[in-house]
Amino acid sequence: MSEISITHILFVSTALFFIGMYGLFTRRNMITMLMAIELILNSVNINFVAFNKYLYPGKLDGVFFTIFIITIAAAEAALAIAIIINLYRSHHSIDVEDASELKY
Amino acid sequence: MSASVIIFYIISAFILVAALLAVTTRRIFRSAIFLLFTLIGTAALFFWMGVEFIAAVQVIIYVGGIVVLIIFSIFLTQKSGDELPKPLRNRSLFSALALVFSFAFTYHLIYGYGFGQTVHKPFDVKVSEIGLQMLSTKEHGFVLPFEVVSILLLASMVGCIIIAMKIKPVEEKEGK
Amino acid sequence: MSHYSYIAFIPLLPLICFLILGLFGRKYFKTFSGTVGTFSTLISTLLSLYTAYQYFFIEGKVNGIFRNITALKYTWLQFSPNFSIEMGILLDPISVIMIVIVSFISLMVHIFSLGYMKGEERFATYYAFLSLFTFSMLGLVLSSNIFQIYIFWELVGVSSFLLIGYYYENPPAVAASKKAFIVTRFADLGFLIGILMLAFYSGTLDFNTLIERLTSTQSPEFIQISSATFLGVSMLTWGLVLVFIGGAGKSAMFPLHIWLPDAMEGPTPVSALIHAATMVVAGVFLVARLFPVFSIDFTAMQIVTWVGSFSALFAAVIACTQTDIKRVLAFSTISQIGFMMFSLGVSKYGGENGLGYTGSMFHLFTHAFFKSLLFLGAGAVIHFTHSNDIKELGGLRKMMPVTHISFLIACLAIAGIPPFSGFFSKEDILIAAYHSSKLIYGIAVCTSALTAFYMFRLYYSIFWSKDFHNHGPLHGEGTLSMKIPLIILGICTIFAGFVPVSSFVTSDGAPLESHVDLAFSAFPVLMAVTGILLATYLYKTQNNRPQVIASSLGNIYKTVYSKFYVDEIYLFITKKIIFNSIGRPAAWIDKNIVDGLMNFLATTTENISALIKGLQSGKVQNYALYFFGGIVGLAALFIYLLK
Amino acid sequence: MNMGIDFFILMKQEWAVMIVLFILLFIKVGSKDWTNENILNLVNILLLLNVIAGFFGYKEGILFNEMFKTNHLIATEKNILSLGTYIIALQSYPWLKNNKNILEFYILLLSTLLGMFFMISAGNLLMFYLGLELSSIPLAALANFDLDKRKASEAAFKFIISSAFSSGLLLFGISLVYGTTGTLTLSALPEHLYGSPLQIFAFILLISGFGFKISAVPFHLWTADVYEGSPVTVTSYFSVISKGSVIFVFMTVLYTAFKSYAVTWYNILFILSVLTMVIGNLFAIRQNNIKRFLAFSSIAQVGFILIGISGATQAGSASVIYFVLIYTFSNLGAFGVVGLVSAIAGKENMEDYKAFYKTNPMLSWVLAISLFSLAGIPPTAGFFGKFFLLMAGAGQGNYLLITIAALNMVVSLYYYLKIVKAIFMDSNENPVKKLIIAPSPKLALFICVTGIVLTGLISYVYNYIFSMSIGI
Amino acid sequence: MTLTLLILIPLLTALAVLLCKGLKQVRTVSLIGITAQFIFSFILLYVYWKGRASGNSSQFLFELNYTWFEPLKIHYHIGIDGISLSMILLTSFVVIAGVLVSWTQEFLNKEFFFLLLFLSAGAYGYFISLDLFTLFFFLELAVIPKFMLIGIWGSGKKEYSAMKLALMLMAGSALVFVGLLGLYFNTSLNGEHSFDLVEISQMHIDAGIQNIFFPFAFIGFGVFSALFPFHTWVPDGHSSAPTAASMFLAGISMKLGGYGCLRVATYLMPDAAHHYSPIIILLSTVAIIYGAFVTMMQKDLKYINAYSSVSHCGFVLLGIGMLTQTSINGAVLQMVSHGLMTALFFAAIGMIYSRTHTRLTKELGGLLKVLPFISTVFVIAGLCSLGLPGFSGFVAEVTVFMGSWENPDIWYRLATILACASIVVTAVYILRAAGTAVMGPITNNHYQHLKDAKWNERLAAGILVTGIVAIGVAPFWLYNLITPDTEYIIQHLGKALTLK
Repeated sequence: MSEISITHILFVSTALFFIGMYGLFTRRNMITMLMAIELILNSVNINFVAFNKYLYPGKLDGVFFTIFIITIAAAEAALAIAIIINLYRSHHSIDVEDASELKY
Repeated sequence: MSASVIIFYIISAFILVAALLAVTTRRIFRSAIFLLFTLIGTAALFFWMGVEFIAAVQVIIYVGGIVVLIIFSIFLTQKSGDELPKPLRNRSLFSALALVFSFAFTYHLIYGYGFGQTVHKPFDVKVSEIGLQMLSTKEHGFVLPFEVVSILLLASMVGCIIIAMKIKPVEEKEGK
Repeated sequence: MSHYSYIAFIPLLPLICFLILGLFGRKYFKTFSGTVGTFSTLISTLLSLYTAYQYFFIEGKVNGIFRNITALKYTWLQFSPNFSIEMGILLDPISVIMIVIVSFISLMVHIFSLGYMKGEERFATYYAFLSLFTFSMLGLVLSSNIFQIYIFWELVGVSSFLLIGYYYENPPAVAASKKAFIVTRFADLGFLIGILMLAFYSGTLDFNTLIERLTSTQSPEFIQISSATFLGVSMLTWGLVLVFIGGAGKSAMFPLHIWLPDAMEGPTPVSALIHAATMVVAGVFLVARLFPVFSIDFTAMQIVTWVGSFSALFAAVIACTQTDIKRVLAFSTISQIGFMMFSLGVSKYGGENGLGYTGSMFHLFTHAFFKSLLFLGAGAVIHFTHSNDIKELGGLRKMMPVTHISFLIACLAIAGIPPFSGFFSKEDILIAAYHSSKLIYGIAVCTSALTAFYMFRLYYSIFWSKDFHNHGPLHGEGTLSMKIPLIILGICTIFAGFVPVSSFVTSDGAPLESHVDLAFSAFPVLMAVTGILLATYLYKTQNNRPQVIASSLGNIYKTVYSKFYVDEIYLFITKKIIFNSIGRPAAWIDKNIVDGLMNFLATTTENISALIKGLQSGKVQNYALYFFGGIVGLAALFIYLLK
Repeated sequence: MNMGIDFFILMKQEWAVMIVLFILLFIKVGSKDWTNENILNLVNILLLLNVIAGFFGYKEGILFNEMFKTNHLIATEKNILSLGTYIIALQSYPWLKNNKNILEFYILLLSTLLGMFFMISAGNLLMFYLGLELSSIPLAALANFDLDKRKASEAAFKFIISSAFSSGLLLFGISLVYGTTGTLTLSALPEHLYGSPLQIFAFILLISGFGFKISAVPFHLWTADVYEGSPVTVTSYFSVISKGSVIFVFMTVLYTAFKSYAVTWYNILFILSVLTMVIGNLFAIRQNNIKRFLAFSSIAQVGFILIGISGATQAGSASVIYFVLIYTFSNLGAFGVVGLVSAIAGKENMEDYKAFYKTNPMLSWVLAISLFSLAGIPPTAGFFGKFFLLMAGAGQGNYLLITIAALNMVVSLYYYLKIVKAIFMDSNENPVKKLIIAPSPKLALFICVTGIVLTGLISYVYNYIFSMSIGI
Repeated sequence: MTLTLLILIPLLTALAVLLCKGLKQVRTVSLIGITAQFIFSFILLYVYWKGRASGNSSQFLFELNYTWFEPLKIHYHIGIDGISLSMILLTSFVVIAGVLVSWTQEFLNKEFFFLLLFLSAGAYGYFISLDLFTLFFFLELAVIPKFMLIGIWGSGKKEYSAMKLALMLMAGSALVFVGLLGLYFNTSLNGEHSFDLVEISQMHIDAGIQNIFFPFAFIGFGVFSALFPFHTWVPDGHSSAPTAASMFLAGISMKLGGYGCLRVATYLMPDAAHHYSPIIILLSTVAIIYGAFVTMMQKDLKYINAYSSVSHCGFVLLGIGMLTQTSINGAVLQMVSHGLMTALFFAAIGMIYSRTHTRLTKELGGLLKVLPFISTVFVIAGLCSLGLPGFSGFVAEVTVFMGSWENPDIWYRLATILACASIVVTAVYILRAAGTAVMGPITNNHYQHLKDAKWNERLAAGILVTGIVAIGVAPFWLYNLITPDTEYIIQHLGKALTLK
């Protein structure tokens, strides 16, 4: 199954990365922004695993990195959601446009 | 053109389409579902690459944890089913352009770098192997990161408890 | 030279007196301070007389030539090994004769002021200033160093400023003092630059060396200075002319004369001392001091001559129309100094040709006596009548006999009637003029005729003409202290002419036997007498002839009466040009452009910061965009542009 | 490798922090309930011990196959951080006195501190990343600590989103580095970096990650909002400790792992520093909320620090560490006063500081001195710090940069003086009342002022730091 | 002879002031301290003379060289020569007068005296330091206290002026800073850079380098001594400052600039000094003339003196720019003389203002009658400023003229003549000010019962006048004090020429 050159996989991951980026830039709902971030992290995971498998199979650096990223993503998401919910309490909206009192 | 190749392309197409829908659809619930698909797709990709453990972790934590969490929070904050606010046109236009450009740019760089030569060394990631390395202090040992992450989890748990004290579900989720 | 050190006390005594009176006078001495001042001046007068005796009759003459003796010399500022400002005392005929004049007149004025200034609030201050002036003037005439003379030059300037402004509470006095100081200061600028030129080409500031180097036509310095030119004129000429400008300023030569008439705002004795006898002749003295150098530069001499003669005539004409006693006297002073100037100008160096020089010094000598006498007389009159307008005055001869007689003597002297002192001095001048140029001679004679006329016009309108209707109480003619100086000066005025000045003071120091050539002197005297007679005809008794003539002259009279509008021209230059066209724009530029620039920088910074505040829009997605943009920008820059 | 005693010695500072952390946890879960005062005092004592502990038994070494490395310099950096944390803890007294979540607050704070320690000691990109996250995720919770404040939650959200975003980019960069070099160990990187475009791109992504944490323009935009929204204590923690730690790492990473890219990153730093100084100053000029103002001023400060880093010599790194120390004192001095005013009088705008001197002379002087130190006015330490930073930068011979920096110092002086003016010269009908200050904030301010005055004049401090720091 | 005392005495006094209670203690303590300083500076003069007399011909006496920041080759290196000694004397005169003048400074007295003393400590430190870092340290040290003094105790638009002053001076020192760094990194004594003034003076720095960094240093210092067109802080600052501060500002801190221009810019970068001298002369001549004319149009006494300071400091820069020994001597003399004179002037203005509460010439008048002493002081200051013989101003200006004239180039001489011309304008504005403010009839009846100067004011004025006259009547002692040291500078410049 190694006819697939790694660059193809990288294409997927990069595309995923930028799709996530797009979501982050355009989505006005905070939770969806969070989802976008998850996409970004996923793309990075793909990168790590791919590099590890195809280029440096010797050590499991990439794989472990992926594991840790996933864990941290979970923690981050949890905290983010906590914050969002708290913000929802005060703002009664999770539209990011409404959370722009601090400026200039 | 072996089967795996086709599978690969199918998976990746699935991933990308699902991702695109996830960030564009106007119904938040759907976008959550599409996110779910994307994550599953990624898991599938991991399977395809033969790192079953990662795939498993992906499924357990992302699908079982994060997406559920997200859906809960959607329940909490959204009257379900109503449309999401329209993204600001200028910004989406601009960022779309910027991102397409920079995607081209990045991929051009990656392509230009030429990761041609793939090493045909057997790549076996047995779960036991991972478990051992995870807790070994020796060569290839990852005990220190493991500890650090545990503290991180602890801290973020505490943080969630503080912030979202009144909302039991979030707290429970983080509990495990 | 140590046995000369007593000379130092001649200027120093007044200085000490000034310090004492200035610091403690108001508190501790009060009226007594007059005595202190007078006493110190008396001593320095005696000292200077002794010096004169020593110099002229014992030490001064070496094989028939009066030499320059540098009595004392202290280095004051050592710019470079052979270039330094020294404080020294230079004895030569003119300086010696000057110290005598200065200290003597000053003594007279001190005495006179005892009465005149009695009861003044700032009596002590007055005497302090007088002493300061005396000190500076003596220092000036004794200077051995061209820079030292500049220093004292400034000091006399300021003391005259202080004394003119003595009545600081009445604005005209303040204005006059300012005017005097600024005009002379302007002239001194020329002096200073002149000094710089002469000094740097001759490589010294010391008079003797300087003169010696610049007169010996083959000395390198001389060749250098006369070869170097600026605007086609040799540096020597530049230097001398500039120095002369300084002199002209002090001596109120046209066109720098405007300050002197106004200076009459000061107390009358002060005018007698400063603006008649001593300070105003400093210019003449300066030219005389540098005479050897002047005499070899034709252009400079011409300028001296013409400025002098023109001022003489010009002032005399104006004097005929003025009605303020002191102003008349002021203009006559100008014209007399004009005499001295041009007689220097027409003079040559050495021998018979040096007669002009001698005459000038002689006239300076005699003029000191009769002019101060006139002023003191006028002072007495003003003190007596509280008025100095000849229209109000008249018929005072009975009421103040002493003043009357002395005034008459002085008038005769200044008119040049033999045997009064003025006659002799003017005689020499006229001869010198005659030998040099007929035109100058003509001017001179006319001037002396005019002098006779306006002096007697003054005399008659004060002491004859109508009777004086006194308003307010009249205390007698004045205290003894006021009379004595009048008498002494009167006597001097009569006999000063017989002093054989020409055998002491000559351009080259070699004595010159004086001679009175009756045939020559007949004509000028005749002119003078006609002047007197005309005055008698017009003014002896009250009549309307003057008005008739005045009205027949019409505008000419008006022009002359308003001093040819010179003051107005000056006013125009200062107000319109200097203030409005230079000062105001400069101030504007400073406020709006230079300072504006600084403020502009500040405001622009603030504006920019207000402009870019949109960056911090508060929308987290924009932040992310900028963030990403930054990365892309850097990447593009460093991957493609900066290979 | 012998995981014996030195396993404890080398990680002594981490152990110390962890011990404190667990003590607090036990108190939390323990049944006995403590009064706030006791807890606060206990915490302060513990932190003091932690600081002191840091100064004993330096040892150089590597653990966990280069995942953890330490040496004298790193230990010193950690000491600076824990000292700063201690001061902040002292200062937070009046704010936390009536708060019911003190323990949680400190648990979060200390876990971030721990994260920074690991980050500083990281010999490996994985550890670095973990440390970074550990030091930033709990901070989001801290930023939100005033739960009922709208601004606080907004700030927290902005922070967590942007930090997630930036760490996403950072990770992408790291993955590319990994992909192109095949190693995550910093010390192994140089021989694999041969300047291919992709590597440079990855490198720039990494720099952006750093830039985000030290809030260098254009990666700074979150800073002001988060600083303004968060509680003062947290703000000061943000601006001093978390920023300082990343600066240390940034410098070491540039000097060691990426030394082969010296030219590239010099130019990048040049651009970034100019942008940072100028933008920071321009924004600081027009601020009214004093926390926000301090945020921008601290951004401008980063610009100067970047110049110091760009010096790339021993003197350069020494000056940077030295400056961070001074900056800790100065900024904490300023924040200390601001925090007191906002905690006791509840005022955070510049107008409120008008005629502050009438009522609180001592506090005014402390604030003024701190501001002068930030502005780099002698004889405060700030002067020496700035001077040495720019001096280090000038070593590269780029006097354009130095001139710009020098002129920026003038601009910055302007807004610092604006506050001084408000305090001393302006009049105000209702100025801040006389504040009654608890001993521990007093102590904190005292430490700051002493630090500001002595750190500069006593050359020992600089020489000491110089002796152990290393250039490129 | 430890020079550090010069810094320590005022510093300790300042700290002692902080411990005092109430105006009485504060002022007594500070007066004691400052008097000690005053006496000390004279002892210093005496010892210096003794040292020179005993044939000690080293460039600087009482040197102390203590390594401060070893790795950066920064030393605490101090020592004095004639120039710095004269500056020190000037400072001690002005400061003691300042303390006396602000004797009744009730409002926030402690802070006031503290800042004043602190400021003076900075000035002393500046004048004795031979290490560029230390020099710069003290240069900037002096800025903020001025800001505070003006902003807190000032009058008029004080905040604006204070801010302007602080910013412009800081901008100046920023330029200086760049210049110094440039010097530092281009000196190499066997591979090591140096901040040491003496060491640098012995190295040869490439002319190109000098031409780059000279403008930074010179303009930077120039801002301090009102180099046109960077003088605009002077009028505002001086006029808003409280009396003592204005005295200090005009009397000393403007001299910091002149001293720096001479000591650092000109002495250490001789080639560049030659290269830029025409520009310097141009600017300073403009400053002299233009300053004088602007002064002529001012209505406010303090503004008059401030602008006249611009004009007078022009002479300092002119003297430096002319690069002849006499002119440089003149510049130093002018610094000292202007310091004393302007301090006296401000003192007098302050005394008048404190009584009449106005500084507008047209509102004043006839003060000579009610305030004879103060008015006399005022007039003396005026006469000194218009260069009357017997006062220091004359000596200084004349020396500058002489020195400038030594420069044979026609344009230089033209500049000299223009500079000379300014003395007339000076006379005009001084006499106008004196004439309207002091002389004339009393304009305002409230002035009838004003009290004349008190003992402290008399003492202050007395001290300053003594200084002025001591230089004016017998300049040679000061002149001979500084000549040997300007000699060094001249040799340096000469070497630069020969190397060309």
